[in-house]
Formats: sequence, structure tokens, C-alpha cells
Amino acid sequence: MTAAIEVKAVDKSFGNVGIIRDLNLNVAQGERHAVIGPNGAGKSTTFNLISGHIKPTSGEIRLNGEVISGLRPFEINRRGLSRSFQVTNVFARMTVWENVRCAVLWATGHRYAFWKNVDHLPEVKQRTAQILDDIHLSHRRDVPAGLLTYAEQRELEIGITIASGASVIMLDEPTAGMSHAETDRAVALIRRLTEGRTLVIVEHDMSVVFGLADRISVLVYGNIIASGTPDEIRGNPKVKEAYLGEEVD
Amino acid sequence: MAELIVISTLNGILFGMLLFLLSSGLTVIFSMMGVLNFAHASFYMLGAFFGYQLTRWIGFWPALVLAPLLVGAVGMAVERYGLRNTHKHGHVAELLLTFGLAFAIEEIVSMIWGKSPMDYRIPAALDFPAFTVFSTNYPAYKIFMLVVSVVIFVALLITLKRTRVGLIVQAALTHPSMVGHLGHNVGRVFMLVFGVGSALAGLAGVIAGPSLVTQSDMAALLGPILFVVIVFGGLGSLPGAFIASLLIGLIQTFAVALNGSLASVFGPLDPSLGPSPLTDIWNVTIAQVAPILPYVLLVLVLIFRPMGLLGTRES
Amino acid sequence: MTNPVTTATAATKDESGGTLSFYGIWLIAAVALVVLPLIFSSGGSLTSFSLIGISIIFALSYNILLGQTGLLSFGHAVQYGLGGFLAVHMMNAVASYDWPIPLPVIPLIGGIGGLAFATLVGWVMTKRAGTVFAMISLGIGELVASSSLILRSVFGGESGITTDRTALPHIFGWTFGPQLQVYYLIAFWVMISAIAMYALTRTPLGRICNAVRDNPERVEFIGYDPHVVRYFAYMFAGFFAGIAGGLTAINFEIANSAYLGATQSGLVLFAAFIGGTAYFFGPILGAILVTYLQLGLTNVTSVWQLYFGIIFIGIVMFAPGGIAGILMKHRPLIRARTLGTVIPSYLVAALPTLALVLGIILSIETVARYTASEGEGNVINLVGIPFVATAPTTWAVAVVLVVGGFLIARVTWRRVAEAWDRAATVARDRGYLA
Amino acid sequence: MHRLIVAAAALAMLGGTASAQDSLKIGYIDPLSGGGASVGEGGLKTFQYLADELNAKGGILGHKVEIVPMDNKTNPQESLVQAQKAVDAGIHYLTQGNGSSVGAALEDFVTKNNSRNPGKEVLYFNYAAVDPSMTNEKCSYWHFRWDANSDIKMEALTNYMKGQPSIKKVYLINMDYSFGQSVRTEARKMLGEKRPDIQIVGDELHPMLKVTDFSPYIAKIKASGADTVVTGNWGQDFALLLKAAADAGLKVNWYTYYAGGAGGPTAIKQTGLDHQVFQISEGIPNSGNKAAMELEKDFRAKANMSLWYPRAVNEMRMFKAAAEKANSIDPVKVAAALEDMKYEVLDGGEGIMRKDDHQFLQPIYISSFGTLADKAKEPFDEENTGWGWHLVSKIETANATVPTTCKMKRP
Repeated sequence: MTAAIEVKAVDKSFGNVGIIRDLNLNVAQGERHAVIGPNGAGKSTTFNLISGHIKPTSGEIRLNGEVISGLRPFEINRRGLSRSFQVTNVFARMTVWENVRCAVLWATGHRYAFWKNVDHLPEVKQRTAQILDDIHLSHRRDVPAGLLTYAEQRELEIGITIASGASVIMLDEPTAGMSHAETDRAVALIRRLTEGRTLVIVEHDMSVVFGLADRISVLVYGNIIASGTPDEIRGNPKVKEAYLGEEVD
Repeated sequence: MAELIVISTLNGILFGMLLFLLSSGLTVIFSMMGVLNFAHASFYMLGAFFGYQLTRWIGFWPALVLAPLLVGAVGMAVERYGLRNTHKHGHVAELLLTFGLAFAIEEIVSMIWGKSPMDYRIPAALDFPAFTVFSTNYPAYKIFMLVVSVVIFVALLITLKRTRVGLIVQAALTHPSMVGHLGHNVGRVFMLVFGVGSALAGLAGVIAGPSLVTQSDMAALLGPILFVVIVFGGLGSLPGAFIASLLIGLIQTFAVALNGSLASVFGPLDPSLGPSPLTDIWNVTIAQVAPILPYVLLVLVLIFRPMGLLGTRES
Repeated sequence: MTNPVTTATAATKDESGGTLSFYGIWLIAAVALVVLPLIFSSGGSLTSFSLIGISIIFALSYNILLGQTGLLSFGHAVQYGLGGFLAVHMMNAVASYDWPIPLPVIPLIGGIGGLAFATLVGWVMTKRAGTVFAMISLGIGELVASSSLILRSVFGGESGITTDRTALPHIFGWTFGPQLQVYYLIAFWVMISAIAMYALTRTPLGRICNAVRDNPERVEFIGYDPHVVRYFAYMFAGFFAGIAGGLTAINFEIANSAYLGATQSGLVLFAAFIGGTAYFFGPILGAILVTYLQLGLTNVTSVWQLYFGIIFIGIVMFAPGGIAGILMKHRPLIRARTLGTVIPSYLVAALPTLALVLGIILSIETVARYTASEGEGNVINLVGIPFVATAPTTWAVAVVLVVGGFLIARVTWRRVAEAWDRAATVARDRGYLA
Repeated sequence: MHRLIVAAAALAMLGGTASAQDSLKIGYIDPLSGGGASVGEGGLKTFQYLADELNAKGGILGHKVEIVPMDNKTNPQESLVQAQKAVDAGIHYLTQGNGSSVGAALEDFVTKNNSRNPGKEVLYFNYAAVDPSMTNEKCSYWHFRWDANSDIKMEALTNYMKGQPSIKKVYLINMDYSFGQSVRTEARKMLGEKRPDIQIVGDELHPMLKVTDFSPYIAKIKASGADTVVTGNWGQDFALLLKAAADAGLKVNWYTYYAGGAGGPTAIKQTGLDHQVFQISEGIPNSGNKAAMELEKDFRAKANMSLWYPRAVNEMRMFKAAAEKANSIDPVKVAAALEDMKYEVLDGGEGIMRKDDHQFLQPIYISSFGTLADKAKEPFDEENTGWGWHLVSKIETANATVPTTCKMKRP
């Protein structure tokens, strides 16, 4: 079976500064894969590279076997990869309902249609309602996204990300800034919503990482130093030295 | 012919330097604050009218100093009481504010000074031919304008390279988001930059007023070309603005000096064809299209090099 | 601009119950359009109504760009004007070749003209949004307006191209000579265009336009190319602007280069923004107001453009949601039945505000007349009281009104804000405000 | 210029109807705000003065003449709105002058209006739009022009130039629009016929009201070796052209259409070109005609400006004469009476409203601007410069006539 995501020898430099050096990463189909690493290790850059937000200087990225490096974000998205953002990135002046519905439209094949009434598309309506229900925001459906609480916005962010039904979901620090209770809720949500899909997650909260991930990759200075199951990572001396040692409370 | 080339080059450089005096302020303001100041040309006009009025009251030389300062003060007030309050509504609102301002300034100026050109004379001390090329006199005042423009240009360069504010501005040009993290003095820096930018425009007005025309539509005439200059040179690039200013100045001047048309190159069309867009294009001379050349240039640049001549950022 | 309350999403709220009132509004609008000329039947009012109707379509088309997609254009008149020119040429062609095309179809031709040009230049123009788009639109606007004077065979130089609307095939015995018939033609197209443009906001494309306006970056990650979305919006805006241009050509029976110019582009921006871009009906209000002022103010004062500028600056600074924004702000209060608590503070604030406004008007007129002319032109008649522009008492009154009005108004408006906060809190508690 | 600032007054606009029972209203459609306002205000003062003059002598057939100012911002569309307003208010006479684009639009408007609304006819009295096409291919029965169109002026000018052997090399510089273009083509044609020995050493069209510095053009004129420049430039394009010429020290004779326009005399005085700038016009202040000079004096005292538009005097006086001839103020009858009407013009000499195209044919004056030698004979200076117009040559009506191509459609 081809890997869901395959990153091969990718380099990225800004000017003369190399941020990502010889990055290699494999995420199998259906796997929950966490990327961890200290601040500035290049986790978000890795996300941006894979999702097409920035282009690699060299190297190759494949999605389900197809080369996607160099494609625009929407082209990658249409091939079945959807990502969330670390900083909340929603459509602030539109309602919760509209936010999610917009994310549903392309996947349901309505694209740039200007001859259909968006309110009369049963499939869109049903799917949007379902997702709102999933992210527990049905009661807030008519509130402009900009007026939601922070935790609600994070949930909406996840809702928008999964709405298209992409097979590969990438979440960038979904629980950042949340309280313990909110984090637990969010993790349960993520676990449920990504059932049967491939998940790549960047996370600082180690309890989330070790509780959720099937496999973990450790990124340090733009390079993956270890990749393996949570247990393997726990036992990896390189990781301990480079990363975990500093993180243990 | 040689005479025409010398005179046109001088005039082109002169006009180009004037454009640069204006576009430098506009570029710095745009880079730091993200505001495209639609009223920038209006400050130029204010400079000319203040210069005219002060010249009548206290003479040209004090006016040369005072009028730009006044315009700078107006600019700072606009920043402090207008733009700063509008900032929370986003860049579009800021742009619209300056748009409305440009409109209002033009009306206020024509309300106070009327619509006809002012009798804004060249100071007597400079009202003589500086030299004669072949048989054409070149006025001393134009040389003076050229000198002032060059001096300001050099001063601007030194300020940007050597002073603290200059360094902040420089940083802002390359990393606009960084300005946001400069701390509590950002507001003051913005106000200062806006004031200096407006004052530069005002200075351009004071010195250009007597030589060109001091009239209430002078801002509307020049404004669009300024935008062409800064887009053409590359948004946020001062060297780009400099090159673009000179280039557009020279192009405008030389286009006027040339007589060519397609008809003069390829011979007239068969008159039996009758009037059509083709005959219009065929017979139009380069001099006739001079005023639209900058816009043609703009469109071409946007198609082939969207970031402008020396720009690095696309927006 | 960033009015937190959403755009036309209200219609989604109660789809079953709202349908009736929703169609009701359109029906009332249609009836009003039919009845209006029966009440105000003078030729002057017909002309005014016709112009207002055209400007409604034009402003709505502009709002497809500004309000719906977040594209600030300074050259929207290009599509409007080209539509007008195509319509005029078409009318002349129909008349001279006896084609069986009646006049009511002509605006569609104008629309196609606008659409064609938008399609041609739109792809390059909409690459970027924001300030860059604004500047490009300005440049293209200047380019087209200047070129129109060079291509005389197409644009007829500065005197333009004339046509005769009665020379086209007549239908139902309508010659379209009388202004009344032209008014009904315009009213018909206003209805059609408004419905079409409203419907556009309810389509997947329309919704994605809003998303692009709010956050073009994120749109890329839900599968859409913002450039394509902007391009579509630009084409639709061009199409409807062309219809407005075609109607103008029918109304005046002339098309000239002034149609394409910066003034026209500026006016439509004023109309849309003053009316309020965040709501579909905002530009309609703006178009009515701006056209009305444009026709009416010129008879009253010679510095009418200054008032335009001041109104515009005032809206940008103090009410970026425009008139529609101000109105809609009150809706949750009305629903929560707390508006009553705010009204007294409004009434208190009204007096000093009125004084301030009158003071400003008096100052402007004083300056305008003092500098403009001596002799008979310097008497200002303000609310029935004559003021002499050269008299120191006039200046004193103006200063007192401005300064006093400003100081008191500032205090009273603070009161209004407090009353508002209280009312809004109640409304929020009752669930009418998020 | 008595406009009221009553907010409610604007309301009246929508339902505005006014009866014109007693007074005879003339809608004055010209710019009263915007760029052309200063010129428009001048015209308005002129017409109001002339209306007062008529009213002092009992008006027209007992009707008081009233000038209704209507601001068109020099915009054709706006003019049509104003014209429609005028019609709705029961006004049957319009007068306009600024801008051939406005003139063409109004001419088209009156033609259509009069054919569609019989009984509500409107006449358009044109006092300054000089585009020849208005009395040629676009001519209308309802349009009457008192200004000489640009072809006629060129005919007169070239008839004068014919007798000036010192003119050898002519440079044409004009604004790039229909008027400027017709000046250049007619100049080429007529000079070619009348003085084939004259060399046209340059023929320039420059963008209208957009040039801020004419020195490049002056450099070209100088390089061409021209001794005479013919220009139709007006407003700032005229003032700036002369300014640049003076800066560069260009010494040529200037033959102009509009040197006398607002700001023109000031500009000439500034450049010091004494009697080197010539103007072609249908009348001058220092014409030597006693009655005309009396009027000029009275007008200057009352309106605080010089009489820019002697043709407006002809227009208003002929209007009265035509109405009296027809014994009616019905526009249809007045129009018929105006056709082929002969009239002694303000500065002396007979003019005729040609029936074929409704173009008024009249004597044309060539005058030069500079120091006035005899203040008793030439008392009027311009714009307080101390300089004034000096009569150089009077071209009689016969020599200031060109044929028309108008195929007049009569009702």
C-alpha cells in the first residue's frame, strides 16, 4: 500500500538560512502520526510545505503516491489533504454555519456554481448540520465566527478542516491555549472525527501526543531524528537527549 | 534635434525628480503603515497653495521653509486624528479615508482660492536664463528645482542610512510586520513618518507651483501617475521608486518631443478604408498618447513582472 | 467595514417562516416601482427616479466587488461605460439594419459589453486583492478613459455617440419616447437585476466570495482558488455594471467618455460605501441618497462636492457600516424590545448634533461666499434665517455653533453609548444578540 | 446667484413644477461648480445683465425675462438632466456655451424633445459652442448659434493672413479634441489655398488640460524656425503655453481664438509679449463703436468684469426682435422668425442668421493685446493689466462666411 504522505529529501531555505534540511517522513494510510519537537524546529514549516503553503527548495512530497510538491494549496486540498492552522484562521464575518458550509461546497461538487441556491442543496445542508453537531456548535450556528470564544473557534477550525471529508487531515496544535477540560474534549473530538482517516498532528502537549498517536516523529533543527511508536520514541536516547529531557516537568 | 534631446533630457530628469520627491514619501508611508495614501498628491497641492499664499505675505524664501512644515503638520494631524482611529477598520477603510480626504482637500482649496490658476511667480532672484543651449534659454529656476530635488534625495538617503528613525523605517521596508513589535513608540514613528512624507510632498508643491501650474485640479492630474510610479518601481522599494520616477519623467517628456505615428513609419492607410479604430490608432502620434503611456507601462509591468521593477513583495 | 454582524445570512435563519416576508419585501418593492410615477408624475421626478434606478443597479454591481468579495475598485465605471457604448452602437445598428430587436433587450447587450471587457482584463487584474487591486483598477480606468478620446471612431471623441431610442422596433405600441415608458423599462431592469444579484449571493459562488473577502488564505485550504473566485466576481460585477450603462445610454440617448471616467467610478464607490457594503440593501440606500443629493444639492450650494467628501469621511470614520450598518445595529434591540431605552438619549444628542451640523454648513457657506464673490451672492439662508457672509456676527454664530455643538455633542453621544451598552446587554441576555 | 440653503428645498426637486405664466424664462445651462465654474459664472452675470437691460425696457412683449441658472458641471449627461428639468418646469428657451460635447448633447436633446413632445418645443440658443458639425452634419432646426464657428473664424483669420507677407512659417499647436482638430485641419486647408507659399513647419496636438509644462513643445516650435503660431488653446493650456514660450525666449506672433478668456490677458502681460498675441473674435471692447463702448463701460461697472461675450448681446437682442416680429413668445414662431433675420450687431455691421444652418454670420475682428497708445480712444484694459485689445483688422461678413453642408429638417 502506498503511504498517505511521503516526504523525500526535502530542503527549505529562506535566503541563506536552511530551515528544513533533508527531511524524510512517511505517514501510512489510516495512521495517526504526531510530529513533535522543540520550538523553532520547523514543525509548522513542515506543515506549510506539505499543504502547499510554501514550496520546497528541493526534494519531493507525495500524497497517496502522487507528487504534490509545487502544487498550489487548493490543488492539494482537492486531492484529499486538509489542514488546520495554529493561529485561528476562520471566516470571521460569516456565521459558524456558513464557515462550515463553505468548506463542504467544493467536496460536494458545487465548486463555483452560480446557478444553484446554496440553501436548497440537501447534501450540503445535511453534511454541514452533521459537522456542526460533531463539533458541538449547533447551538451557535448563526453567530459570526469572529464572536465565538477562543475554544469554540478552535473547534470550528477543526470542523472546517474535516468538513471536506479529506482522507488526510493535518492539525497544527489544535489544543494550543486550551484549558485541561477543553483539551480533553478536543482530543476526544479529534479521535472520533478522524476515525478511518490519516491524521498528522503537531502538538506540544505530550499527554495528547502519547495518548493519540500511533506513531511519532521527532523534528529537531529541520531534520527528523527519530520516528516510531510512542514506546519506541520514549526509549530513544537521541530523543531523550535532544528533546524530552528538557520537556519533562 | 540635439537641442531637443538635451532640453528634453533635462526636463525629463526634472519631472522625474519631482515625482520621486512625492513617491518617496508615499512609498515609505505605504511600507510602514500599509496605507496607500490617496491624498498624497493633495498634500503636494496644499504645498503649492501654501507656498503661493506665504510668498505673497512673507516672500518666497521663508515660504520655501514654512509651507512644507505646515503641510507636514496637516499630515500629522490627519494621521493622529483620522488614520489612527480608522486603523481598526482595516486597510480598505484607511484607503477610503484618504480618498475622501483627497476629495475634500480639492474642494476646500478651490473654495478658498478659486478654480483658476494662481499667479504664483518665480522669485525675481531666480528669474533669468541660466544658460542657453543652442538658441533655447534654460531658466535658472528649473536648475534650482533640480538642485533642491537632488539635495532632498541625498538628505533622504543619509537619513535612512544613518539615523535611528531611518533604520526603523528601513527595517519596516523589508519586514513590515516587525514594525508592529517595535513597542510603544510606534504611534509616534507613524505620525512622524506621515508628517515627513506629507512635508516632502508639500516641498515638491512649493517648488513646482511657480514653474508648472498652481490650480485646484493639480492633485487630480498628478495623483494617478504617482500610483503608477510606486507600482511600477515595486511597492515598498525606494530605489525602485527612484528609477521608476526618472523613467516615467523621461518617457513623458520624450514622448511629447517625438512626432512619430504608425502612419509616418509605414505610410498612410488607404483612404478608402474609412474611419475605424485602425485608422485612429494608425494616425495617432506618440505625442498624443504621452499621457497614457504610464498606464500602458503599468499594465505591461503587471502582466510580465507583477512585483514591479525592484519589488520583492507582491502586495 | 468590519461590522461584526454578518451579511445577508439572515435569510437562512428561519427558512420556512421567513420565506413569506422575504417574498413580501420583493413584492412591495415591485409594487412601489410601479406606483411611484403615478404619485409623483412630474417629468422632473420621472427623470430623478430613472437615474436613481440606474444608480441602484450600478451600486449593487459595485458591491459584488467591494461588499461581497472585498475588492476595492477605483475603475468600476469602465465596465459601465463600455456597456453604455456597446448599447448605443447596438441601438444604432438595430435602427439602420432593421433588426428585430426591441429596446428592452438593449440593456442586456450593455451587460454583455461590460462582461466582455471584465473577462478580458479581469484575469490579470484579480491576481491580487487589496491595495494592489485598487491601484490596478485605477490605472486601467485611466487607461480606458484616456484611450476613449483617441479611438474616436468607436467613442465619438468628447461629444460622444448619440442614438434614438424610438427608432428601434416597438413592442406593445410602446415607442419609449416618453420618459414614463423609459422609467418603466428601467424599473423592470432594476427588479430583474436586483433579484439576480441577490440570488447570486445565495449561490455557492456567492458564499465563497464572502469567504474570499474574509480570509483568502484559508479559502485556498478548502479547495478554492481565490483568484478564480475574484475573477468570477469581477465578471459578474462587470455584467451588471454594463446593464446599468446600457440603461443610462437608453435614458440619455448618448454615450460619451464621461461615462468611463474617474468621477463616475468615484460616485459609485461613494454610493455603495455610504449606503453600507455589509448588507445587500445598503448600496440601494446609498444609490438613492447619493443620486438624490447629486441632483438636489447642486441647486442649493455650489460647493456640494465638499459636502459629499465630508459625508463620506464621516461615514468612514464613525460608521464604517454605512447607513445600512447603522439601521441593522438596531435590529436586535427592536427584537429584544429594548430600543425604547436608547431613544431618549438619541433625542438628547440630536439637538447639539444638529447645532454642530448647522454650524459646519454655515462655516462652509460663509467661506465659500466670502471668497467667491462680493455683492448679492453673500446672503446665506439657513433654516429661514438670513446670514450675511461678510458680517462678523455670522462668523461668531458659526463658531459658537461648531464649538458649542461639538463639546455638548461629545458628552451626549457618550450618554448614547452608555444607553446602548445597557440595551445591548439586555438584548444579549434575551438571546437576540451574540 | 441667490441660492437658498434650506434642507427642505431639496425636497421640492422631486415634485418640482413651476409655472411660467408671466415671466419668460431662459434656462442657462453651464458649469457653476467644478472646473469650469469661473467661466460659467461669468456667462451667467452677462446674461443676467442683459435680461435686466431688456426688462428695464419692458421685457419681451411685456414678459419679464428671467435667467434660470442650471449647473451642468461641464458634463453632457448632467446637462441633459438639467435640460429635462427645464422642460418640466415649463422653460422653452435654453442657452449654453461651454463645451462642444455639451452643445452636441443639447442639440440632440432639443431635436428629440421637440419631435416627441409637440407643443412643448424648446429652443437652444448657443452662444459659444463652436464645433462646426453642429451647423453642418448634425444641424438642427431648433438650434441657433450666435458665435462664429471655428471654420468661420479660420476663414476670417486666413483672409487676414493672406495680406501679411511677413508670415512665412506657421506652426499649429492645438488641444487634442474636436475643436483643436478642426482648427488644425481648416488652417492647413485654407492656408494652402490662400497662401500656398506659407510653410506649415509644425502641426501639434497635445492632450487637453493635462500638460503642466509646455517647454518640450516650445523647444520644438523653436527648432522649427516658425515665425507665427496658430493656436485654439484656451484656459490653462493657453496660459502655460505662453509662460513656457516666454521662459524659453521664443519670439513669434501668436494667432489665437481664446487669448481673451479668463486668465489669458494676465498670462500675456506676464510674458511681456506686447502686441504679439492676436485674437479672432466677433467683437472687442475698444472697437470704436460708441454704443458698444457705452455698454462695455456700463457692464464693467455693474458686473465687475469685461464683456466676454458680445455675441450674447446679439443673442438676447435678436431674441427680442424675433419675438416681436412673430408677435409671440411661442418657440416655434420665434424660431421661424429668426430664420434669415438680419441684425445690426453690437460693434457695428450687419449680421444674418443663415436659414440653411442657423449659423449667425457676422463681421469678425482681429485684435492684438498690448499697451494702449491712446487711452481716450481705447479706454478699456483687461484684468487690470493696463494692457488692452487694439483693433488690427475688421473682416466683413462677406469674408467671414463658409458654406454649410446642413440638410435642415424642418418641422
